[in-house]
Amino acid sequence: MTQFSVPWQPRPAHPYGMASRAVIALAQSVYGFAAPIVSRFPGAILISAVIATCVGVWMHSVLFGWVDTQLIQAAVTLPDYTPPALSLLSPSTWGLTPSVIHALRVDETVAASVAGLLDYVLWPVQFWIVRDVVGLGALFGLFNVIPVYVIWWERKVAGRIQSRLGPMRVGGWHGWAQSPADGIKLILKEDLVPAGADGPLFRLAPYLTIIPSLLAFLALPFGATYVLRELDVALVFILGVLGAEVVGVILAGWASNNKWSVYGAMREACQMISYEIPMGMALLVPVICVGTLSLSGIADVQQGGWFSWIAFSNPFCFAAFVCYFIASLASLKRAPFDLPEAESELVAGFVTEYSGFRWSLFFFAEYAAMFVICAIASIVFLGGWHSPLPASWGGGLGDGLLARGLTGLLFSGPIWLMFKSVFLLYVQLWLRWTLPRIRIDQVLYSCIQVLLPLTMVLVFGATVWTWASTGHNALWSTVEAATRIILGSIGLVFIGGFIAIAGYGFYHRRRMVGNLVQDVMPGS
Amino acid sequence: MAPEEICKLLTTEFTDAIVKTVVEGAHPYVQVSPDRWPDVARFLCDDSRLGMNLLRSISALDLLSDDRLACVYDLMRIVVDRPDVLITETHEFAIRVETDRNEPVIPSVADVWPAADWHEREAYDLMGIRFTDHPDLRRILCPDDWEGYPLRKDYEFPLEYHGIPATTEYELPNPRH
Amino acid sequence: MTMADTVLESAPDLLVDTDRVEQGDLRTEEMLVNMGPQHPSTHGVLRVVLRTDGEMVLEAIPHIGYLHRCAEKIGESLAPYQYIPYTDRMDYLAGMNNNQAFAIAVERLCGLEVPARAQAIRVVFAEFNRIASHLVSLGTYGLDMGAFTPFLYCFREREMILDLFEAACGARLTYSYITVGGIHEDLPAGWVERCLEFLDYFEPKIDDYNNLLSFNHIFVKRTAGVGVVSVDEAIAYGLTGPPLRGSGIRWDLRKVLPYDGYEMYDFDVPIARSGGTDEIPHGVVVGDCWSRYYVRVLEMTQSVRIMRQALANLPDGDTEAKKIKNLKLPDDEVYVGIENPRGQLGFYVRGDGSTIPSRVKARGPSFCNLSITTPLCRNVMLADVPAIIGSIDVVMGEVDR
Amino acid sequence: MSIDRVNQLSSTCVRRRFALAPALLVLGVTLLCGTRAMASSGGEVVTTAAEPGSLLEVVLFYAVATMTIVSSVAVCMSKNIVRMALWLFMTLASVSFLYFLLAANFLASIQLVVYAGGTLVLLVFGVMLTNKSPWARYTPGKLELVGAAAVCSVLLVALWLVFLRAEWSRLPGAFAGTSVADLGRSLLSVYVVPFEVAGVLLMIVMVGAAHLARQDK
Repeated sequence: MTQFSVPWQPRPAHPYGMASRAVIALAQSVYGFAAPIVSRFPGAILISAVIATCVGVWMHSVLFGWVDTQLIQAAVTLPDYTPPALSLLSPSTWGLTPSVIHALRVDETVAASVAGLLDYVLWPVQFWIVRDVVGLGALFGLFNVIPVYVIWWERKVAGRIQSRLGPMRVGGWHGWAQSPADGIKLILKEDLVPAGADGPLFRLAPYLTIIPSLLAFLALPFGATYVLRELDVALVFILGVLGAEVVGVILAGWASNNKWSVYGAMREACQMISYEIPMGMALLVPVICVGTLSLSGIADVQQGGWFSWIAFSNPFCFAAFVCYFIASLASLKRAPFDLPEAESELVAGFVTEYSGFRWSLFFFAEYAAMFVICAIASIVFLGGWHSPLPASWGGGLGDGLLARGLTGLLFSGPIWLMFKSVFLLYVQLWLRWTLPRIRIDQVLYSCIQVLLPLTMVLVFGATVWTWASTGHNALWSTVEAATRIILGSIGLVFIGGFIAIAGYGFYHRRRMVGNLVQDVMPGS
Repeated sequence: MAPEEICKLLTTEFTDAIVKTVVEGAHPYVQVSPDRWPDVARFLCDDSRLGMNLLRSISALDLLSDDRLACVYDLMRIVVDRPDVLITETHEFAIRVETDRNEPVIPSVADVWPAADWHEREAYDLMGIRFTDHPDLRRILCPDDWEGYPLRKDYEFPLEYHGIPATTEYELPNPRH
Repeated sequence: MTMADTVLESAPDLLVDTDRVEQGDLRTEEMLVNMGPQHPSTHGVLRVVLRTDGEMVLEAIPHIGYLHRCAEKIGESLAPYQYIPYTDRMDYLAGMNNNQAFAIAVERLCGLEVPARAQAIRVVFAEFNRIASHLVSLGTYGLDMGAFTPFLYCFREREMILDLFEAACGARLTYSYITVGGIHEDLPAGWVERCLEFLDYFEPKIDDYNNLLSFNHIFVKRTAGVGVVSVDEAIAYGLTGPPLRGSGIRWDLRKVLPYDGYEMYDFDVPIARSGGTDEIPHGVVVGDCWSRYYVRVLEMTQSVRIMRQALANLPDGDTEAKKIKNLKLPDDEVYVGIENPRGQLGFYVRGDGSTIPSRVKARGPSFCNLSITTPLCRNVMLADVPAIIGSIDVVMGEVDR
Repeated sequence: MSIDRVNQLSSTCVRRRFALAPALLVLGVTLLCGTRAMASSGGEVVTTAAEPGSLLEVVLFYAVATMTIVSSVAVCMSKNIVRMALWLFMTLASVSFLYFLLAANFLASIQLVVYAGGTLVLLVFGVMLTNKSPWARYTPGKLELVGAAAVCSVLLVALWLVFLRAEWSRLPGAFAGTSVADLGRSLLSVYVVPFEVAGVLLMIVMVGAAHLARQDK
């Protein structure tokens, strides 16, 4: 009777080279001196880091603005100025040389105390490629930070909804380092491709899902000047790109040679066909009301404060906002529509065979797309980067540095867009942890037989409404004002209700129900 | 109905099929000969006075001393005349069917009570009683290629299964675990 | 070798000679899917082979036996009081009820008298374990439907119950507290007050579950009208407990054949009602998944009622019958069924004069309840299979024994 | 786990992930240059658009063109159905990229929405739900090869003739890019008849598809 033979031979230990040794040494030393500092007051570090990035982004836009206004406009007046041409190879066409910048600056109000160093710093700022590299770097950073912290936040919100704490241990204050730690753990996991799977397709699928959500960030405006590429068809571009994400999911399901993944892929295909049209039609309604497809154009219409927002401009846009939100849940495979990766039926749907870094790529794509969808919703329906206070109130502040900072915070700036999209994200998190999952035929029924006709009616209604309001007769403008007031107050009631419930919950929060026995039971 | 009346009713109906009736003790039962057992079962289930429509369990016994295998069918009556009323009275009864130990065959009653399907498969799997015209007689608990019937008294434990060593004590004549 | 062949080859018993399935796999696009022993929604090691055509499941064949520990063979070599811990591990969610069933069977076989205090405490613990077991089944059924939160709420309450069990008998899952002839130890001081305090805390929580899950529109849409079991089909397949009451039969062994003094307590037996009447949502049919689920929710309130009556007038006196150790089993046999949270748990014990029984057979309620999945899971959607199996609330420990 | 196990793991992950860095870099650069080529809104001349004929635009054009040709050839050559669907997606996506290079942003986005998203999913549906086993291999018979070669050569010759006879001229000045508003107005004013005819045609196709789908159920 033989002891059962071990078919698996352990792989030979891999002789790690110079590079990996250096990386390990670096990591250990960083951990050595950083750990005591971070573990003492992690919360303060985290919050100051967030504030620092916000101020950094703002200062970067101020610098670029200053260079544009002060240097380049002034330089155009100089006779021998040649605009920085695109071909980087010939130095002669490199635009303003440092000496020219110095000359311009000397007679400017900027103190001449800083010698030539500033000229060399300012010189590259005038080229478009430098700006795009900085912009792309910022987008890559945002694209990485958002999923990491939305995942952590979702686990905290889920904990709170389920009367538990959520991650509390990693990194100290409320487990803020939980997702980065998970990320590192996932990178270290074994790079597994199942036998019989279609190797190249299996490896390609995660990238086909993550690139579209990255592309969507290109045309997404975060503020009046904070946009990498100002497209006049930004809305259609983002919808098209997010639509392309489905191909990656279907390939992932198909290539992993697992029946459950195939089911996941088929469900994703059905769901995609059913939600794509209602979502597009729902976004068409505000476009009809405003008249342009460019997101900046749509946002500029909504500067007049809370009641000027499109969601409250007419009943059709209000209903379109709700329809869009529901259809976007289906597009993100979340909450009641999370059939493609249904844990209880399909084990894990199309990601069953994925593990480690590839698996985390899928979830990067999902959470990034979630943020893009919420950002579009807040730009198109909820006034984008304009605050509830009408912009006209902030007119008198002038345009000094402090004044621009104040208007950015109070009246219109990227902070407001982040507030709104993060709030919509918060709503999506509630839905996931309270609602059960619906069946695939109910998804098709709700999207095709309910949402589609509804959005068609809304589009028709919006056309009639805009046609009527072009006549600008007195009666109609009073009707419009009335609807804005009514719908705006409905919105206020919702927000007030939310704050009241949150306050009530906070006021009545009870100590976490402890262990009954240990409290009183003698001798136990 | 009390167990005595049930015994009396069964003996009058199937005088030849009844081998033995035991009324005193904790478990009154009637022993039926295997070949007449399907008719008795049909009668027990459909007769209005008895109406034993719930087959609770089939326990397979190994009577090693007198070289026989037996199945004990425990039956119960759920009468649902008025749907919403709480049912408080019922009667329960047991039937025993014995067969020879070397080639044990008992006719299946899966068509009378569908609940018997899995119980009979378990009796076949653990005790080796073959049930004739059973819809799908396969092993239910043990793996399909398992030899021997574990619940028999004279069952000796396999020392390995597909190369996996069993952990019972080897040298003991009758290993207790 | 393509994937389809590997699957077909891995389920040889299905395909080789039984003609029943022969016509099944002639059509190429049908798939054989193993909702295998390891699957998030099969509540333990149950393998269901699904013959599917796209999303529609044509046939579901459950394969059991992965948790078979031959408990009945071991029963033939242990004295009754030694066998009690094995009964805990059969239905590991309702340990107390299993112990009670085996203890009553042996007591009826030997004609032992159990003191009144022991019977009352047995009733308290049996009902307490019923609540804990129903909490698990509600939570996991929410998980099968995709709602994660009810699971956490149910387990928060269950933790408190397990704390009280721990205070009484030291264990949280396999108690072996109820033994032949009575119970192991008397209750610790202060336990009864603590238990009453828990009951007052627990009562309003049931409405939370109802608001969160039972009357949730999506949950009702997913379960109402799915897997409908008619009255005579339920009795024919031997369904007992919540699945039987879910089909509208007001039948409870605690009322029909009372044991351990259940006749002294007044409680009613909730059954399924069709949609529209008072709080039952529309679309609900008697005998569907939703009513099986809702019967368990109603039973929890009844259990609280029984416990309150039992704790109110606990008789005092000792809690153990005499001369248990070398109990001689008479040369007779007995079959006793009691009301386990999942249905009728029956023990057939046959003694032959010595102290060790010659045959112990456990009739697990989930064993018979599971046999209804094949007729139920014909031509249903893939997402309904976990709904049906979850509503029957199967525990593989007592199916495989 | 022991420290050298950590080192070994991190080294494998460093080595494996190293391959990812160039991929991301290439992606970044293409994104950057691609967006570079997208002209911004409105008709006025955009200072930062890529001047036609500049080195960057030429490099990008050739890259995308080869990608289109390679993937379209691969669509015909690949044996596995799913690979074929992926190559089709690559073709459609690179055609949309070409439109971006031509600063026709609206057309590019519509191409992405309609083709890359919609049609491909329908194709994948058709591929998966037909009762051919998805792992089937397509091996064209001898006769098919001959027929295909004949047809292809005829088409190639015709294309070559057209290519020779056409005289290529460059648009004067930097191309301003059309705004969506002009497209909309022209669609509903000058080209309203073809627009309506296309609508009706699509309706007929939809009804036909629904009828066919219902038939075999």
